[in-house]
Amino acid sequence: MAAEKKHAAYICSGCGLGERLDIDALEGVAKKDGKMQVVRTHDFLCSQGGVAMIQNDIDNDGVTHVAIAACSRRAKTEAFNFPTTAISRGNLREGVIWVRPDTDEARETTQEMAEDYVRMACAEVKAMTQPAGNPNTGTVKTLLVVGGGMTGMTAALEASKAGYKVVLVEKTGALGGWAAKLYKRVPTREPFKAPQDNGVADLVSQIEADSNIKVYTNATIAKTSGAPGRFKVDIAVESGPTVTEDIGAILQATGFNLYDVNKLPQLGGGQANVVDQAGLEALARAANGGAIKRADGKEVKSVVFVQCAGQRDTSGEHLSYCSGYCCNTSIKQAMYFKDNNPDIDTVVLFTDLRTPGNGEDFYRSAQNKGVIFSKGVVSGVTASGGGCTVKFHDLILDDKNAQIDADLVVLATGAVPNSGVNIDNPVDAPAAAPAEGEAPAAPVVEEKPISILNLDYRQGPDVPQFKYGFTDSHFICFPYETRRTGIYTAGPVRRPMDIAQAQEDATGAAMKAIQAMENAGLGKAAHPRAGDLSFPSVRLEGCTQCKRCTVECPFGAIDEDEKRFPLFNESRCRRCGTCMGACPVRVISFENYSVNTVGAQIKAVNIPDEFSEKPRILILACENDAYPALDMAAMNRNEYSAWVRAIPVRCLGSVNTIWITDALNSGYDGVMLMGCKHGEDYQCHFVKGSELGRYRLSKVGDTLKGMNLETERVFDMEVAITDMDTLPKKINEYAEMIQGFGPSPFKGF
Amino acid sequence: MARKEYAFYPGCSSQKGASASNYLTSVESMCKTLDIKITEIPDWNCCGASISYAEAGELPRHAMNARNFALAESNLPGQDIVATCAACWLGARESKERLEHNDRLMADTQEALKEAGLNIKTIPEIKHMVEVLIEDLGYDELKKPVKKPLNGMKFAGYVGCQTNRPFGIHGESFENPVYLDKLIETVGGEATPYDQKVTCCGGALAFSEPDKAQAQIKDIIEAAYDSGAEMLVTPCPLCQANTEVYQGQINKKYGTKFQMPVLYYSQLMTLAYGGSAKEAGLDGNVIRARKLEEFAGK
Amino acid sequence: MSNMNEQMAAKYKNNFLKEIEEQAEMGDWVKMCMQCGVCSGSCPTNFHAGWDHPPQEIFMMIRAGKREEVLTSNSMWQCTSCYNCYVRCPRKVPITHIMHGIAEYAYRLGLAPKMQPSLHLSQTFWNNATKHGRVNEVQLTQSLYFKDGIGAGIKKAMEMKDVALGLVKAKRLNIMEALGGGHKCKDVDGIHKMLAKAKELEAKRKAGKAAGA
Amino acid sequence: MTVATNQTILVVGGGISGMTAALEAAETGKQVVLVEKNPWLGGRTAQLYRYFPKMCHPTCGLEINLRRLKANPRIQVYTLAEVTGINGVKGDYTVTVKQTPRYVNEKCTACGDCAKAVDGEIDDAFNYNLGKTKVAYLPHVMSYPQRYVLDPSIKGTPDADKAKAACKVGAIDLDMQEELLNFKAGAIVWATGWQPYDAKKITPYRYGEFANVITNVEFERLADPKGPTGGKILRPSDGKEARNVAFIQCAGSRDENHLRHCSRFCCMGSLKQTHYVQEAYGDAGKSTIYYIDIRAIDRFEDFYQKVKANPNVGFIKSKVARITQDKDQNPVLWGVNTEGYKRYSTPHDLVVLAVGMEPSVKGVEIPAEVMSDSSGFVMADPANAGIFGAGCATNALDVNRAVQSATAAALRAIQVVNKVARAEA
Repeated sequence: MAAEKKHAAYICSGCGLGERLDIDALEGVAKKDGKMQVVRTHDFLCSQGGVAMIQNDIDNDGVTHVAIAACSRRAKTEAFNFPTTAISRGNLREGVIWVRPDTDEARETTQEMAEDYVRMACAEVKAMTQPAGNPNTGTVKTLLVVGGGMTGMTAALEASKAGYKVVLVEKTGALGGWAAKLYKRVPTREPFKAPQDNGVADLVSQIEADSNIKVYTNATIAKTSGAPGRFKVDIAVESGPTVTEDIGAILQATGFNLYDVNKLPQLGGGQANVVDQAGLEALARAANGGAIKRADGKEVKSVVFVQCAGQRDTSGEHLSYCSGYCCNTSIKQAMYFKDNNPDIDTVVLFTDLRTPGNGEDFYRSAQNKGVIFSKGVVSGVTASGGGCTVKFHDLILDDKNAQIDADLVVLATGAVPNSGVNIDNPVDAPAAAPAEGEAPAAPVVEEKPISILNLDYRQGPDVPQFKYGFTDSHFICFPYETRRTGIYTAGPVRRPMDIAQAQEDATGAAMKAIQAMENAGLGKAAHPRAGDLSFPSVRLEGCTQCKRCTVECPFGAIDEDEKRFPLFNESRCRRCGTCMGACPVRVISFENYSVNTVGAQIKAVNIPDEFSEKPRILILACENDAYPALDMAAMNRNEYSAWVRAIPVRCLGSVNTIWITDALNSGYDGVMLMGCKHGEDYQCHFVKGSELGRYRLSKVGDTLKGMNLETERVFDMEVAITDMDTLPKKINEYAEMIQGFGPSPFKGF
Repeated sequence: MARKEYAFYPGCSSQKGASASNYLTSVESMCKTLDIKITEIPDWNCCGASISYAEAGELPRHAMNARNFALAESNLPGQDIVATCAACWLGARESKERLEHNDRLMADTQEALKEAGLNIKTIPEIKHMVEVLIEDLGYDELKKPVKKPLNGMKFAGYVGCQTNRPFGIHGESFENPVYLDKLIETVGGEATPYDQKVTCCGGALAFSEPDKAQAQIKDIIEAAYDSGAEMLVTPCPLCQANTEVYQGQINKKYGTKFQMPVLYYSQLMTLAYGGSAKEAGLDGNVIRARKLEEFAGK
Repeated sequence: MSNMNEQMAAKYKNNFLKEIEEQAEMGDWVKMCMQCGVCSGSCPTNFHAGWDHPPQEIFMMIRAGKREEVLTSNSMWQCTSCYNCYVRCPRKVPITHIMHGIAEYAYRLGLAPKMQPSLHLSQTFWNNATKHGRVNEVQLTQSLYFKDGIGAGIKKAMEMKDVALGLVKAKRLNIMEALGGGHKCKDVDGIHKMLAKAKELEAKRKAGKAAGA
Repeated sequence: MTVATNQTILVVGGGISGMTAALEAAETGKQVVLVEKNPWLGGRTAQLYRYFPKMCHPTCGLEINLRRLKANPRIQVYTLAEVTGINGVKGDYTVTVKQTPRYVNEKCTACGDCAKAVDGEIDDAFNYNLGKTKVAYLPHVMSYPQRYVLDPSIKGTPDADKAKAACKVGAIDLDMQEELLNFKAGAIVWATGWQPYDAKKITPYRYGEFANVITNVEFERLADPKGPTGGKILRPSDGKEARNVAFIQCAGSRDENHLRHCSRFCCMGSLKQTHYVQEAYGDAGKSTIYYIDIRAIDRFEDFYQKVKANPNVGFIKSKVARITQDKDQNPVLWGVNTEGYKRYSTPHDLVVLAVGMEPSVKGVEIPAEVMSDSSGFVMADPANAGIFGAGCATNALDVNRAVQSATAAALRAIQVVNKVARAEA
């Protein structure tokens, strides 16, 4: 980066800009108001010639800051790519001529719009510096995997295969987790006809042979501090000293426990001849291919499997979700009996049989082996004559009093994630379940959930949970989106899943963890602003220790130091700017995105006097959905009011109220805030950003009242990326309303 | 030496003097024109049809078909078996499939055949006459001999069940087979589209459950009339009989005025090839096809 | 007959599914049904009159061990052999044959409904066809009309008179057949021996399976 | 342009799985070549109106992925390109790619003047041919590369000259020829996705004969404001509002006459689409789902329960036997509700077939190196462990699971090229 700044503006006259706008006037504006040292125009700026012209000024003329007044920042990104130079984009095409009619009466206002966007681009770039990257990075490339089950072992091996060191921590005495309890597992390859080896022994031996992988058994995480690339993790080893490991990223694979069968007395939970799926696996392992015997030693001649036991429950008493794997598991377990002796009666009672993908072949194979499937709702399981009687409503034969006698009943009780403390709502945290080693049917001791990672983060010791204690991402396109940078969860703790999916998931999560380590080392941001080198800096001398930033950061990136000042962990930061928006004293900023870069644009807009009847409306639009929607409205040539001036923001959460009060004070007639949906089905790519932003801005009403302005002048709008047709209408309606209010009394002050 | 030779299995209803004798008549004329030689399998026996399932059981039914296979194989070596009756064709084909895929069944069958002094080496191919026409000859060959195209006449091609399901003709769709329409068009007629083309005529239930069968037959004839057809065309003696002979009773029961002649494809072809009403077996139609009789007279 | 029913019931204890698998033609396919119901919806008689139990329900009843209800049911006898169910079944279950098979087994056990018309037709047809090796259509028709006794027979014959006359006019009904003339196979004797053997072997095979049960 | 070396990862297919695999690898510092046969990226997800269970818009995620792509110099994208051959071994493949001409070069600014100038129209593939588009067109509003496309049929027509004349930046080049490109790659991710099962093959449902029997993917376009009806749910035969819609599950799936496997996404897909009917017509909109089993797996169960609670949505456990058409062209569904033998023959305004998922590679010539199972899904081949399947090319998956699969595939590819790197180091 050149020592001294040199600002240049480049104005394009292509794509009809030249025909629609007075380019010379724009040039004048850039020079006079924008105070650019260099101003050039080009009739096809994104062409090789245009780009070469800019590159030449950078290389030979010492230009450090470039304002490009042409098309949207979303267009021609390959052409306008100058890595070492600070760039701003004045959106004259999608922002002006494509949303304005090509008429004589519109010409003046359209030109004004364009001139303002040139002023704004100049003002913004002058307030920017090109990010140099985060100096405070850690370069540790060791992956911590918590949990030694199928998911954890797979993650460890996959990471090792890519050349990374792994520390694997398992709380029990042996690796294997749930899968190790299985006699066999559901098949994973064609012909999907018979159960196959559970595969644990193979993975364990691979891990033992792998010099990249260090295993701690009978061990738990006592403390996790630091950030991606520089975690310090204390590992408490049973009957041994606590060890501290340097860790780059963390993968939590702490699995699940079966829903407590004892909570289902009406289905026979607790009866001697009623087991859950783990119980049946234990019996099958004991039989090892021979006749399966009950606990009392009696050979099982008839068995009934009850699906969805305590699952898909609408009463609110049990699990409301489906655990996904249980149908295939019951099919597999029924085969244990049929493969040993085809004459054993095996009945599966289900309401919807769920065997997706090739599971259908497995289902078919079970039918072929004589397993009987019956659609029915079980009303009760009672002990009778040395066995059980299962009463159910046969939905096909519409027989409410159907019943079957069986030596053994297996309840498919489903999975409860082992995800630690619910930091958002500790009271409804899932009950801690028995340790892996314990007998599966053993009653669960209700106790306060135990933290798994013991993060020393300001915002709590474990990763935030999504639903029902699962730590899944809320994003369909981004299943590995996480609210704790560099910490990923995989397997049944993230979402109910079977072993095959868990192994796939483990590999995916390992990918993300490796990526997080690599990028942390380079000071680059993680998703969704992947590669962003900017990072928040704080002027501590101005800080009032109000703690808003540390509380609001959606990613728990900010702790407090011993002097109670905010302590930023840049490599945990996702660059959303929520802290910047939250800061009442405006001491937090990014090099290329700050209170000033936006504030300067707001101030740069030329505010006509109250007699000119030309209102000015500020739009602060989320760059993820709202700004693209405005762009696409323009591509469809959906026109909207000439009064608006739009500024993209990283997230509604980054909007500092000072921008709004400044705008109103400087004579804007209204402010539209366009952000993503929040609430249960939030769309905000920074999870809580839009929600926090909105909460903050809801307070602006009082300020407006204080200024004697209609509260409607500030309009908070939820915008989806598909609103390209409705958005312009809404803008125009709003503009009309503002005109109705008459000009802001603050003009000209 | 004819261009094609087949071991012919007429089946009980299509033999001389039987309920579908006119089918046989027309088939013979048609084959003569097309230079196809069909030689009746000596001393052939009943195929058992579908309906015999209850009394016959499984093996006896296969034995009956097997006997025909053995007779064909020994007396007409190397010739495919061709049947004109859909039920006979289906019954025989099913037996062939089961025997070829079930050694135990085959062994038992051979043992039974021994009682009749017969045995099977390889079971010949079993074809329906329609397969011979469109698969072995092809529509173009069938068009060549057409002297008097049935211009301007509208027929509803009634495929029914057993030439269509489960085996099908020429791999055609079960829901909308078109071979019959194509045959109609080949001889210059117009095939009218209607949605009861593959509806079941009730089959044997025409005897045992006449009400149910006649309800289905009514749907078929009605749809044929709605489509503008003047006549129905079928490839199956039982379909032909059911859709033809009960029209009177249906009229009584439902107050309809059905009077639709039901022809065999072979009758149309014989006429188009210039055959006489007699050669086409038109005298065998209970509901006389006057229009065709006049046409044949010209 | 009925004691054969008891024997079988006893041999197979409560395992009706296994009994059907071993004793009814194609019975071993019953277990493959996934209760989608496409067969029931495809059956032509279903929509005109309805059944006591459509095929997929029959299969479920078999699995539920409803032996008496299934074997005495009128349903299987409604099959027209149209094969719609068979070609549409997503599990390729040969439903048509299973229906026939269950009906045949019910008849074998003496549980089929008394004077079930399709059963009677089946008996009459087969006996007629095998007597001389080929069907004697006139005698077949006669015996069908007179199944309910002379009076009913005459009545029915009157109803059908037009049909019959039409056929006679069209030379499609050969009066000679009534007098025992008409179509015959030469080796009727061989055919009878063959069928006797076939019946014997089939009985042996099925008994063998039952013994194994 | 960076030159591909054998440390490069080739990703075949630019749908959400391919884009994900490419981005995850590139954001971990790897060189990636991304090859897509359409003129645009995004694949079938871009053609969906909403996602289950959030009812959010796929284009939202597409925008983020495109921004990641634009910001990442390590990825080279080739559209209108198909892999025709793979030679070599794990760690050192040479891949041949057929590049078909777009007739529009990189100068294009997507101003749209060419489309304004031409008159000719072609079927709009992006809308599953439900509508028409100009012969010079931008496939959809988020097309990337953001460049217009000329349909080959324009060549030699007056439209060709009109388009050329209308373009002020000289972006139109009708002399472009098909090219064969060669790339070196160390590992290959095969993410060629899926295609809807051909509904014509399910003959009892008369798709293609009855205008008002359509498929689930087509219904997405009907519901989408950017679709052929502007988001109105109108039936094809007469443009009448389709207020009474039937959804037939397992149309082709779970069926040995068609697809043996369960396609997994279709139950949730139809449950989602009942929301479209509700959205369009409120309580006047009725949906009926004909199903064998409702497979709303894991936490999606909530979604099912919500739809079930909607009095405007009915559920019938039945595989529909056949469809006929009444005088008003209403499709009539025939079958039996198997829960207690209830017969039905019910007319609906519109029938949506929830057709299953078939791998795109099925029936298409794919390089022998890519192993697939009997259903045509790509399998990991231990013998040739440098080629990895991703997303729906490997299994019937919903979007969420496809992305997981693609992320995993990226690591498997990285394992190979890292070994190469270490070997060279």
